[in-house]
Amino acid sequence: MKAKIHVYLKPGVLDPQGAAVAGALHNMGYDEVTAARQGKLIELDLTGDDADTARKRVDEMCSKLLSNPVIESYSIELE
Amino acid sequence: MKAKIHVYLKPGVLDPQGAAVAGALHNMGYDEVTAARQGKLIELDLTGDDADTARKRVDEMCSKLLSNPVIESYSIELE
Amino acid sequence: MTQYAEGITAEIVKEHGINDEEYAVILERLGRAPNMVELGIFSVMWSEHCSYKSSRAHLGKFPTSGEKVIQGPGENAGVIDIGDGQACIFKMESHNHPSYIEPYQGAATGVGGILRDVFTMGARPVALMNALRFGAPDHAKTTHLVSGVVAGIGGYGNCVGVPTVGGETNFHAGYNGNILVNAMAVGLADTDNIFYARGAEPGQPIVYVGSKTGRDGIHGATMASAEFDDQSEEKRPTVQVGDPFVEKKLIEACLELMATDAIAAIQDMGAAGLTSSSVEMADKGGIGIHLDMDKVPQRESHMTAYEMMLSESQERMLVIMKPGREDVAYDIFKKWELDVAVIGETTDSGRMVLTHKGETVCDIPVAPLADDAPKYERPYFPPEARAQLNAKDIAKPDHMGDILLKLMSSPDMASKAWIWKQYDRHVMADTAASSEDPSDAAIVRVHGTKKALAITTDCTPRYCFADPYEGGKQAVAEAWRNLTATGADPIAITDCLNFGNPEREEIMGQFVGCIEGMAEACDVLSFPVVSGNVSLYNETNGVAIPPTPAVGGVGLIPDMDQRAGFGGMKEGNILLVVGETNGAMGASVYLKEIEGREDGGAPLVDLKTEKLHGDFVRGQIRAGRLTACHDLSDGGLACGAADMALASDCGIKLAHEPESTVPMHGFLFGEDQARYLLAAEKEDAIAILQDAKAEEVPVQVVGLAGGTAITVNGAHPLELDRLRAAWEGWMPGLMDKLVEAAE
Amino acid sequence: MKSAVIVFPGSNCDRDAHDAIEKVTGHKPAMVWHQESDLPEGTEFIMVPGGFSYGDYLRCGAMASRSAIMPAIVAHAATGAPVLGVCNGFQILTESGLLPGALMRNAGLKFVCEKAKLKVENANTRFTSHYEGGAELIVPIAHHDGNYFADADTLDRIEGEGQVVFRYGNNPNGSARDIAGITNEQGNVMGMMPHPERAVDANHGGTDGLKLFESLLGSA
Ligand SMILES: Nc1ncnc2c1ncn2[C@@H]1O[C@H](COP(=O)(O)OP(=O)(O)O)[C@@H](O)[C@H]1O
Ligand SMILES: [Mg+2]
Repeated sequence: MKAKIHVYLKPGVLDPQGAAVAGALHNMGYDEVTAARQGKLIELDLTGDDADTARKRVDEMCSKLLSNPVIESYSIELE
Repeated sequence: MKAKIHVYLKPGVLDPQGAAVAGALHNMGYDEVTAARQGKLIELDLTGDDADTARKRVDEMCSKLLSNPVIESYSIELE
Repeated sequence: MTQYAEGITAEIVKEHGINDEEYAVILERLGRAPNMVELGIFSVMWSEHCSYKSSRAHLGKFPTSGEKVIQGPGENAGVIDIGDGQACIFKMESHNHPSYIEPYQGAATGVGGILRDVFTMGARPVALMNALRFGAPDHAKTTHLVSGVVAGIGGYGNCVGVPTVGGETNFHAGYNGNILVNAMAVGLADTDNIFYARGAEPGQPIVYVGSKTGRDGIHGATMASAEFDDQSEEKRPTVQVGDPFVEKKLIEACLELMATDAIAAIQDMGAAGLTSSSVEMADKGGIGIHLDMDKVPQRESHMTAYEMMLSESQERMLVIMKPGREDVAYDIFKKWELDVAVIGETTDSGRMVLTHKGETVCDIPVAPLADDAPKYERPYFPPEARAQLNAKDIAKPDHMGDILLKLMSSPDMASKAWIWKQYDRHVMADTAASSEDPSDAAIVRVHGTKKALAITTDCTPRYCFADPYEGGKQAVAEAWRNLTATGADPIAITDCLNFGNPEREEIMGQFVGCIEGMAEACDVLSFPVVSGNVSLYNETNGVAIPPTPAVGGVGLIPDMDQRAGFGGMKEGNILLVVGETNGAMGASVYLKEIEGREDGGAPLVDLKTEKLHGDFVRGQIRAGRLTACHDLSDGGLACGAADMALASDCGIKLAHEPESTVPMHGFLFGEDQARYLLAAEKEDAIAILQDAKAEEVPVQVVGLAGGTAITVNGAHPLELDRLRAAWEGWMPGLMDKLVEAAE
Repeated sequence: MKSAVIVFPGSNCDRDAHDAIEKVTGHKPAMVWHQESDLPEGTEFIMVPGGFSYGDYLRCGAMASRSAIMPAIVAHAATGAPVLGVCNGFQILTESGLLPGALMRNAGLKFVCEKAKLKVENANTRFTSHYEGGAELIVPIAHHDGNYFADADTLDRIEGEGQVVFRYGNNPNGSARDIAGITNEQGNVMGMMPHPERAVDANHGGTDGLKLFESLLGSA
């Protein structure tokens, strides 16, 4: 099984990387970009085939390691 | 409109981040994880509502700025 | 004899960079046609990068031995004796092509590679330097390349925790299509615990440690030796990615292993990875080698023996252990969470035998791979001599302050703080002077002692282009001078010889000229070459880079309390110039920036004078007579004075004698060699002048410290605030134009 | 005072921390490997040094804060004993929840190494008692992720409680309210981005970090 985890900054947390991306795109003439945010995508390959267990375990990995609750949220997709 | 861009390392390119994440998860007892990869997720807010134009422009942004064609690939999703 | 083995064609042989004569030698040596794996192995071992086939004939001209030399060229790095049972181990290397293709990873892996050369020998790396050459500031690619290279050097060095303490940066259109990224690493070891690639005997286990092998950089070695053309973009996937975290663990684990007595020989996997590391150890030990490719730690599935042997995956080492001691390595490398595997053993066959999936995939004698590698005496002709150019031949400008401002904010002279602020310069807590400090060389304390290493990198490509022989001499002399100006005893150099295509006679002429000039300087200054690297084929579409023999010099400061910098000048100090000023203007910064010309001969370097003046200055430093000391080079006296004024936050009143035969602009901006600018209290200045007279060293009073501006004969003022803003502002101004996303 | 320096595989200021502590106390601190689960008997002061504990992959300090030794450090802090995290150590302490807030990528996005101007905001902590309140110091910084973030309520609270110990004179990384170093509520755990251990010797170009160790450890 594969888990795709999307980790992104919580609303209200300053995102220096996103701001730099937006700024750079503007400088290049892409004026249609009104905002940019940058997050992480973590893909895990997992053994086992019980989706419920996998989701529970991956959720745990996210809260214990893969995201920092002070600044980040996450979402999980299983494939 | 929103564009979600996923930038990931080309297959075969060393992914030190992914390897370190897999190692840490193992140390924490998550033995079901056989591999981890880490990529970037960039979200853009866009004005305009022509999806074709948007896709073409975002594709251009990806190849010119948002990804490094030497080692990375990308995919685009429009919402 | 069949000409080609199954599946191999003339085309494939050619793609491996092996020409007809070379292929004929292989056929003769093997007594049969090589298979694909064997061809690949010959290809990398006989590439310019590994075999030095164009350069070996001339590298022998360097003096390489001396009282303090423990190991000269031929091992992973050079080793010098710094007393008290301690040794300094150092080397410089290029990563030019990879950095042009992928600046971040190219530069980062360059740093990783040079660090491995140094800790392979048992040294703890203590300092990094970088010598960078970029294209014209306004060239389309320049800012992108600067940004990526600097981030890559910092990204790697900062993470492994070795301070990047200094370097040099030039911009010139001659590097538009071929930037130069030369990195130098310096380490410390005990003289009785140095490790070599030689020393293996038959019957010893071969242990692979570090990262897994992937398909990275296959053909990297041949790529580094091939000329660039418009199709180079296609070679992109061969660039490797570095992992400084693994390197850090590898350093610690190797040093831990080296503290045991379990190692017979050790070699890092650099260019041509497993191939060159195993062949070199086999060759130096005069033995054979058997590797079981199934045991090689692999990152990807279905790797072929060819791929594994040619892979340039980073952060890997090969260790030949004493029999029965494998466990020692396993314990240490497991603790550091690194891969470790016994992948073969040494034999007495003198052959390199590889097995994979039950088959023998390679069986060739070791000797021809290493010793019998082709060696070329390439034809060359020296470039036409250029006439000297003196300030007298050049129109005198109106306002010297304006000229000085322009020079100090020109690309080569402006502050490089934008670069070095991205480097951790203080980690390890032994840095006493780095890029930010007013010191002609970086100074790194020998941990726990009052001794310090002085380290510099130098080369003036303008001079080498004008006159390879004088330019080569000058590069070595300037390195020697920079070390001297801190109070250090210069000991030895490493070098990185960056040139164009050696198959062109004029390029080969530059190469030979530079080497002969360097060799003479090394000889007269007792400053031998202990390690180095050659990078040829630095050309794009037939246009070669300016000849750039970068020199990395190392010296020793016996007592940290007896050293000098150029930031201590005080109001009322007398300024003195050691050495004669004649107004040499050929190939000078003044000529380029003010007159827009790059002609004229390089300034002449008289090595005996160089030595006399340097020894004099060092004596004055040790006598504690100087408040500031700076060697004079690019931009002459005025630019040296400007450096001193900015660093000391004190103005300088320069005095040019109107009846002098040297015109004012020659006095201020001439680049005559063997000169130093000293600042001293009045009584000390008198003593210096007396000593100078006794020792027949020309020393001239040129001005007085004071005020908030630099003036000449009370006129031509340049306020320090204005100067500082321009000097500091140039590079941020350039880089702010860059549009780039975050990593 | 018995001290311990925690060593992660990518720590690179561990030796510097060791030497600074030894210089001030005259005693060598124990070097404790991250895979240990106990601290040496009698440990009083713990220093979590700078570096790139796990390559700083994922998030700086994230993986280190989940390592085997961490529960022992948390338990030790709970007894009120002093714990100091410098640079990566600060990141590890915020990641482990011992200190509030988070350290994000520098606002300028680049790694910054410079001799930073600092102001002592609170000289009434066990880490700063030898300084004068409001003293200006020069202490080197070297980091890529030193941009201190916390939500407005947290910031107000830590300001109000005197938990902000050091502020930058010239904000190098975008930190909220110029914050360079903070303590926990109890005042026994401190994190700071600048490296006091790189300013304890005249050859470092300054000794402004010395008093921090002296406050904490007393002179030898
Ligand atoms: N690429 C670089 N990396 C680190 N430091 C650099 C680099 N380029 C220049 N510097 C630093 O900037 C200062 C001035 O350099 P340079 O003009 O070459 O000195 P000089 O000509 O006096 O030898 C030196 O301290 C040098 O170490
Ligand atoms: Mg110089």
